[in-house]
Amino acid sequence: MAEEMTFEDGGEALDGLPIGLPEEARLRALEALLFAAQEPMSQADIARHLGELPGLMASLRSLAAHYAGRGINLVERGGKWHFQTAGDLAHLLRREREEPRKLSRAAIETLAIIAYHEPVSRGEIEAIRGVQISKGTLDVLLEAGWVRPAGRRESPGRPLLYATTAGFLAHFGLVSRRDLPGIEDLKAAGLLDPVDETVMQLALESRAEEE
Amino acid sequence: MAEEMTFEDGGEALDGLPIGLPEEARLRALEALLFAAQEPMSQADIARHLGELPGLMASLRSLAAHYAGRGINLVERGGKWHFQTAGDLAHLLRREREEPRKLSRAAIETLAIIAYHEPVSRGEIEAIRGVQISKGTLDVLLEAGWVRPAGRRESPGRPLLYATTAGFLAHFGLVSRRDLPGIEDLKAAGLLDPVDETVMQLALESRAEEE
Amino acid sequence: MTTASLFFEQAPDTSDVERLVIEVGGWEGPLDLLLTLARNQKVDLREISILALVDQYLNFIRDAKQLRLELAADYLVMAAWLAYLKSGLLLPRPADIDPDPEELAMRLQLRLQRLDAMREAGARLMGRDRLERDVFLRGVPEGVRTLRKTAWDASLYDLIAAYGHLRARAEPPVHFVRVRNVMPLDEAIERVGRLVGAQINWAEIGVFLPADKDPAYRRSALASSFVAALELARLGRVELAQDGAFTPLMIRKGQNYG
Repeated sequence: MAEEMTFEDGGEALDGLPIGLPEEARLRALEALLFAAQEPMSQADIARHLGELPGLMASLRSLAAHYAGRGINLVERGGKWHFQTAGDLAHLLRREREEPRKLSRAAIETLAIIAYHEPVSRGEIEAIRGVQISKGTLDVLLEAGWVRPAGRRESPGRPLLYATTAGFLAHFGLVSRRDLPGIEDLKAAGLLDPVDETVMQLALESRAEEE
Repeated sequence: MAEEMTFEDGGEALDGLPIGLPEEARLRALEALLFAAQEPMSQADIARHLGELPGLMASLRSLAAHYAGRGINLVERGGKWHFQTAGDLAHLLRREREEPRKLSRAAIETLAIIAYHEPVSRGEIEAIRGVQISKGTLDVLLEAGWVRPAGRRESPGRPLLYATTAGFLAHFGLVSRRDLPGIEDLKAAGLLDPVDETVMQLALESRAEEE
Repeated sequence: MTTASLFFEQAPDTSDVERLVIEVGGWEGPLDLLLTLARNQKVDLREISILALVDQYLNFIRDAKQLRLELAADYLVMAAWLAYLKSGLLLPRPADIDPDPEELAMRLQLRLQRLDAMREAGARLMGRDRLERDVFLRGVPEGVRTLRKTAWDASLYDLIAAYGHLRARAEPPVHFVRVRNVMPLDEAIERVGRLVGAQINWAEIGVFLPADKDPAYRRSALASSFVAALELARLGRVELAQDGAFTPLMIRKGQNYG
C-alpha cells in the first residue's frame, strides 16, 4: 500500500518529490471517492474532486492491485474506474437480484456484430446476419445503453453507424474493445474485414425480390 | 488479508476447526456481500446468504480491522454492519467548487450605492440608479455576503433598509466605510467625468475578457 | 428461439433436422438455417462440402413443402440461388463464366464463417461476468457531489468606478471643447505668401513650415499651408510642381506675378 510511486506524467514531478498528498493518503482518498461514487469515474472526474494528481494512473493501478483477489475489485472499463464484487462470488450474491434483461438471439447477434465491427451500419449488420433487423432489436440495445449512434458513413445514402458505449464495456466486464473475446483471432482470420459489397450480393439478390 | 484469525465466540469453534468456508474465502464473501447490500446487514441477514457461519462475529471484526484506517471502513451500528467511507474524507465527497463570476453592472452599482449611502432602501437605490432593480440583483449581493438587511425606515411603507457587512469590507480590502473615496476624491481621479456609456461598456467588457 | 438453443447444445445429426422442420418459424433467415445445416456436417466450417450443404438445404425445403409449411420467400429465393450454384459447380462450363461458381461457393462459406463467428462471440459475451447479474456495484453508494459555489468577483476599483459613473450620470452633463493649437488658414495664407514672395527657385513646401515641437501643430500647419498654397496658386501668386503622387511638393514665386 505504501509502495514507492512512479510518476508517469513526469513534468510535474521532475524534482522527484511527490506533489500534493502523500501516497498513502492519496490511496485512501481514491478508495473513498470510488467507493462512494454512483457512477464509474474517469481520471478527469477524479481530478475534479481530488485536484490534479501526477501519477494518478499509477495510484489507480496500485489500488487495483491491492484489491485483486479480494471480495471486491477495482476495475477499469473504457477508461473509467469502479469497484465491483468479484465474479466468482456471483452465486452468493445473486439470489435477491433480478436478472438483467433477457436478450433475444437477434439482439445478441446484433450486439456482437456492432461490438466486433464498429462502427457499422444497419445494412452491414443485415448483410452479416443474412436477414433484416426487426424494429425492436436495435431499440433494445440503444435503450440498454450499450449501443449508440456513431455518425454516418460518407457513402451513398449516408447510412447511420452504430458503435458500443462505455456502459457496454462496464456491463460485460471489458477494459476496452481490445478485450473482446477472440477479437484478435477473428481479425487475423479476416472475419472482421469490412463487409464486401459483392459478398452482400447474395443476400441483396434475394431481398430485392421480396421488396 | 490472510491474517490468523482468533475465534472470539468460542462455542462453535471449540474443536478448533473452522466449519464451512475457509476463512479467507469467508472474508471475501462477507466483503462482497456487505459491499453490494442495499442496507446494513445483521448476522442473521448475512447467514441467509452465506449459510450459518460459526465465528461470524469474529470474521466481521477481522474484516473491520482490515479496513480500519483505510478510505472505507466496515462499521457496526445496532448489530448491523455496513461499509461507509471514512469520516475524515467526507469533505472529498462533497467538494465545493468556487466558480469565479463577474458581478453584473447592475449589481456592482447597487452595491456601490449601498456602500456610499447605507442604510438605504430599495426605492432610494432605484432613485439613484434611475432604473428599477431586479430581485436577483439584491439576492446576489445578499448571497455573496456583502449586503445585509438593516432594519426598516420609520417612514410610510416602512421600507426595508440595506447596509454592507464586514465581509464586504474584507473582500474589498477596506478597514471601514470611511476608507471609500469621497466625491472629491472621485472627481480628482477623473471618475466623475461624464462617461460615454458605450465606451464604459467596452471597457467593462474588455476587462471581463482579460480575466 | 428454443429450436436454436436445442441445436447448439445437442449438435444434432440429420435426423434431428427433420424433426425440426416443424419449427421452421424459429430460424433467423435462410443463412441461419444454412449455418445450422453446415454445422451438422461436423467439420470445421472451412472444410464443409458446399455441394452437400446445398443438397441438405434443398432437401429441407422440399420436406417443408411436403409438410405444407409456410416458408418465407427469402428461403425459397435462397433455394433457387443454391440450385443455380449447384448446377454451376457440377456442369462443365466455359472458363470465363462470371461469376465463377467456385468463387461464389467460397463467398458463401465465408459468410457462414462470419455469421458463425459472431454467433459464438455473442454467446461468449453473454457468458461473461455481467454487471448486476454476476458482479455487483456498491449497493448504496453515498454518492459524490460537487457543490458549485459562485465566488463573485469584483474589485474595489469596479466599485468606486461604478459609483463615480453613477454620480456622473446623475449630474447634468457639461461638455468642454478642448482648445487645440492649430494654424488657421488666414494665418497660413499670410505666412506662405510672405515667405514665398522672395523665393525665385523651387523649394519644397516643408521649408516654409514653422519649427515647432508640437507634432499636432506641425500637422495642422502643413495642412493649412498646403491649402494656402493652392489658394495662392489660384491667384497666380505662386507656382506649384510635383513629379508624381507622394513626391515632394515644390513651390516658388509666381513668375508672372508682380
